[in-house]
Amino acid sequence: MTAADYVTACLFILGGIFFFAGTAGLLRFPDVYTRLHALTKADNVGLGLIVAGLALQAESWLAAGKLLLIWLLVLFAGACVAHLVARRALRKGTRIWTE
Amino acid sequence: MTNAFLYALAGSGLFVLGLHALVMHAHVLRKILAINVMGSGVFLILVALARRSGETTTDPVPHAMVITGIVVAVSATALALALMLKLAEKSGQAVLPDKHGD
Amino acid sequence: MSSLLAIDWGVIAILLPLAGGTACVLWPALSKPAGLISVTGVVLAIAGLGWRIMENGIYRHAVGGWGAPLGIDLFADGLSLIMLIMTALVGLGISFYARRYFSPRDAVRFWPIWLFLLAALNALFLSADIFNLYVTLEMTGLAAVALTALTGRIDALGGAMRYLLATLLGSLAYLLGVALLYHDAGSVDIATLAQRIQPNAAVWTALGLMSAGLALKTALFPLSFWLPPAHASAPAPVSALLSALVVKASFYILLRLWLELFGDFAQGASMLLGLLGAAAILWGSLQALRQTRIKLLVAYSTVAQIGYLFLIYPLASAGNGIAAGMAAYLAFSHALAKSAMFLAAGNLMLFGGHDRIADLDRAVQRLPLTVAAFALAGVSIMGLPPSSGFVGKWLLLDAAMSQGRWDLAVVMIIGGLLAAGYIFKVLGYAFTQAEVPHDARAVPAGMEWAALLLAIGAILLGFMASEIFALIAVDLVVNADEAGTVWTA
Amino acid sequence: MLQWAFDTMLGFGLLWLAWRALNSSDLFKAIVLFIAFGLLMALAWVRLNAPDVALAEAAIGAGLTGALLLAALARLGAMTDQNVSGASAYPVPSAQPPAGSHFSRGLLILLLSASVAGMAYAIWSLPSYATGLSMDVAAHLDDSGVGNPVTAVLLNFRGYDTMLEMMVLLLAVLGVWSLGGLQQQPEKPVAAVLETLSRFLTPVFILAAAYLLWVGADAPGGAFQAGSVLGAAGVLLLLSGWRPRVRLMQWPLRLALTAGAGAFILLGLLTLLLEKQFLTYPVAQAGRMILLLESLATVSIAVTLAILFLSVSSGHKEKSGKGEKK
Repeated sequence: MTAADYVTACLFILGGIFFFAGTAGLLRFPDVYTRLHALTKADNVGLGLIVAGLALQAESWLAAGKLLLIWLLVLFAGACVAHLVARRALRKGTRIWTE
Repeated sequence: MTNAFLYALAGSGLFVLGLHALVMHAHVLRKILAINVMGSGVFLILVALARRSGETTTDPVPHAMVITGIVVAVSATALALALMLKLAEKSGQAVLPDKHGD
Repeated sequence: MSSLLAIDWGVIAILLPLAGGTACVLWPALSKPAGLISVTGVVLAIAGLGWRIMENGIYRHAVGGWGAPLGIDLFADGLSLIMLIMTALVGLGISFYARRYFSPRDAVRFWPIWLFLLAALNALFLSADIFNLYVTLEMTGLAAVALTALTGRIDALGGAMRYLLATLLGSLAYLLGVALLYHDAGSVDIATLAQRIQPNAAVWTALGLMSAGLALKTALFPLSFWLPPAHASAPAPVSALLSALVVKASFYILLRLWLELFGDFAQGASMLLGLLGAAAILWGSLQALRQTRIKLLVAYSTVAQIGYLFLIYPLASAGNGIAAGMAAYLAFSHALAKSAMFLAAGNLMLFGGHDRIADLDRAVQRLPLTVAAFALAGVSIMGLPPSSGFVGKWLLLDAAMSQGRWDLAVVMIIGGLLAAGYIFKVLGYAFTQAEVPHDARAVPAGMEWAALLLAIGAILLGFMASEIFALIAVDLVVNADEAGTVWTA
Repeated sequence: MLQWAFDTMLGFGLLWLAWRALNSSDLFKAIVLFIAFGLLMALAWVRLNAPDVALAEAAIGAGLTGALLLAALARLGAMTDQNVSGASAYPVPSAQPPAGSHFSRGLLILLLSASVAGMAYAIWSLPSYATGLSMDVAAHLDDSGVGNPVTAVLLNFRGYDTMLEMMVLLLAVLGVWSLGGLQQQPEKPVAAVLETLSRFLTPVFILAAAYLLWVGADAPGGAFQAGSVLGAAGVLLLLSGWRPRVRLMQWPLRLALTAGAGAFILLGLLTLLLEKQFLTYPVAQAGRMILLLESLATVSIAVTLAILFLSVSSGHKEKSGKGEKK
């Protein structure tokens, strides 16, 4: 294993932890807004770390660029969808959790 | 021995789960979901067993068949949903009417 | 002349209605002429194909030039040819009926879907590939469902929905069988499969799944629950198409699989199919007798007549050729008679504005041609000489008695008597005056003649049994050389 | 070992999701679970070394089917006067399996278990090594005009199936149109974010579709995947309130719908005339012909899927021309 492989492994593990935390938040948090928070925050960073790890293994700059593009797209779509879900919930009158 | 059989078994499980739901549920939307799940089961069997030759060479013919099948499935689903909506518009509910009153 | 013979009429018979249907989508205003031209063209193409088969024997065309098992083959022997002729002739009759039947608004919807259905049926009868058969089967099913729902009335929508779910379930069961056969023998070409498959667990499972799926699509009792509501609620020409042609499509596939693949070892399963067929005859006929509406009566009669087709299986030990011949002949005979009946029923409905049998109100005086069509078609359904129904059922009866299957023979005779019962029930009311007078609308002469000509066809076919069997027999000689599958007793 | 663990988990995950999707008491939940099921299916395709199928499944099986189902559910909720917005607004009167004694239900379950066992035995009894047609495909791949074996099967070796496939898509539209459309509903205002999202994503989708179409010749991708991505772009535009101009809904639409089918028919006739063989491409031209067929098929598939969505979601009917551009 080269140094790049070790870095990739570390990034994957970190990313996995973020995904795990995000999923735990999705399942355990009390209302839709906090769940969205957990999901988008953790998944964006988690995916970013995984993409970074993969980019280190990429054969060419082009492949790394494609990976980066995927991450950017997911960031953008995730933010928009989270906003739409939250908006919908607010319009519908879902209460915000306060202890 | 590869994971081919594992997925093929899961596929037959899906087929039967779908069949059960198709028979048991009255709501048409559920029946449509059930048909789709059954279809996924068949596709899974078709593709999984194509992998028996090992990791490197897979048989592309079942893959092409499944892509064909997925397109048939979405066409049929769209027609079924439109029919269901029309039925609900006319009868007020999305369940199959009694056979026929004669 | 030989240049005409060189034309690939089989491909034309598929491409022409596809092109016609596409043209209808592009130029809706031209739907009716495009439809009639395509249907007439298909009749000519099938005639050309028939001529070619008589001259050159079995038709086989490797699409894409690859050839089975890699590519898809088109294939037509006597059995396929008879089914194609049936589709072309009945389709022509129904098309000329539909020309007057539909309002301009409905015509725009009917023609493209009917042309695609016609293409799907032709493709199905010409296919030699079990996966390609699945695609044509789905195409047939979707087109048939769309046509069923054409009126948009609530009973039609309900019937169409039930039909759609049943037909999708049947296709999926069939497809699962295809998957197992492919992975067992490494091919989806029927002739290749015939050489390779051995009776093992996968083949038996495939046999069960495919037979069940196709029996559901053919509406073999007790899987016939979806047929009466769908066939009775569709517009008359559509009911005729469904009963005459669409159920025959899945029956043909089942027969083909049995003749080429399963017949050798599935004797027990043949018995089961035969028993269900016998049950269908009794149940369908009794239900038909109970109906008070003419289209439901005719629809239940279809359930019963499908039963006769399935009696072929236990009686087929006489040999491949005889079995295929009897099945093709019975299917053709039923297609002509049943389409005539549904079209006649459509005329009666148009005339009286209802389809209550008890209020037919001396229709015979005002619609003599229609009632004659119904009566002639009835003669064939009952199995009275000299109709084709008589010849077909006589052959079956003969086979049953010579094999000592008295139980099946008795069922056939009872079925004939019950058929006489429900047909005379309709005819009786057509001769009597109703208690309350009804307003009557005019029925275009073309629609009356279309029904009558189909009914006359059902009678005339009775004189052509030897030609039909000759087609099958000539072919089998070539077939035996080629595939080496002869169904021995 | 790890792979076995993963595959087993995925298999059970599929079964569990399917069970939940089919039997949860709430229809909205059922559909969302079904979409999740579709995504897991895509993962299974990747595991089975079928990236082409995975792409098709993710785009069509999970994406577009899911959109169709949700749109239909929203319409259904509006029709049957239920609260559309609530996630739990679809209590189905017959959510619980109806009628039937314990005995008959028990019998059904017994029968179904027996059929699973039978199928499992049949699958198990298949030879553990088989190459199917992969050798034949590999042997003729050079003559097919493309380098991706799946594309070669779809567009060349079994191109006739694909031709009929285009007809099935066209039939679905004709069938939906022949139902005559639903009552038009007043359009709801659309969130600004959704508009921005679709405006930004549409070019990306078009780019992705073109890429999939182009690489389909030699790598996973092709007309069906490209068409469904493009169709998804159409669905997104429709969701954000965009409606095509009335003029576009006439023959330009019809032309787009029939482009793929028409191309196949014309090519079929042409090959029959020139080569005496239906759908046989000359080897030198095969690559170009397949690309042409695929491009037209992509347009048709995309438009078909978008029109199907429009019909189910907003009650669009043939030639209605009621939806103006906002």
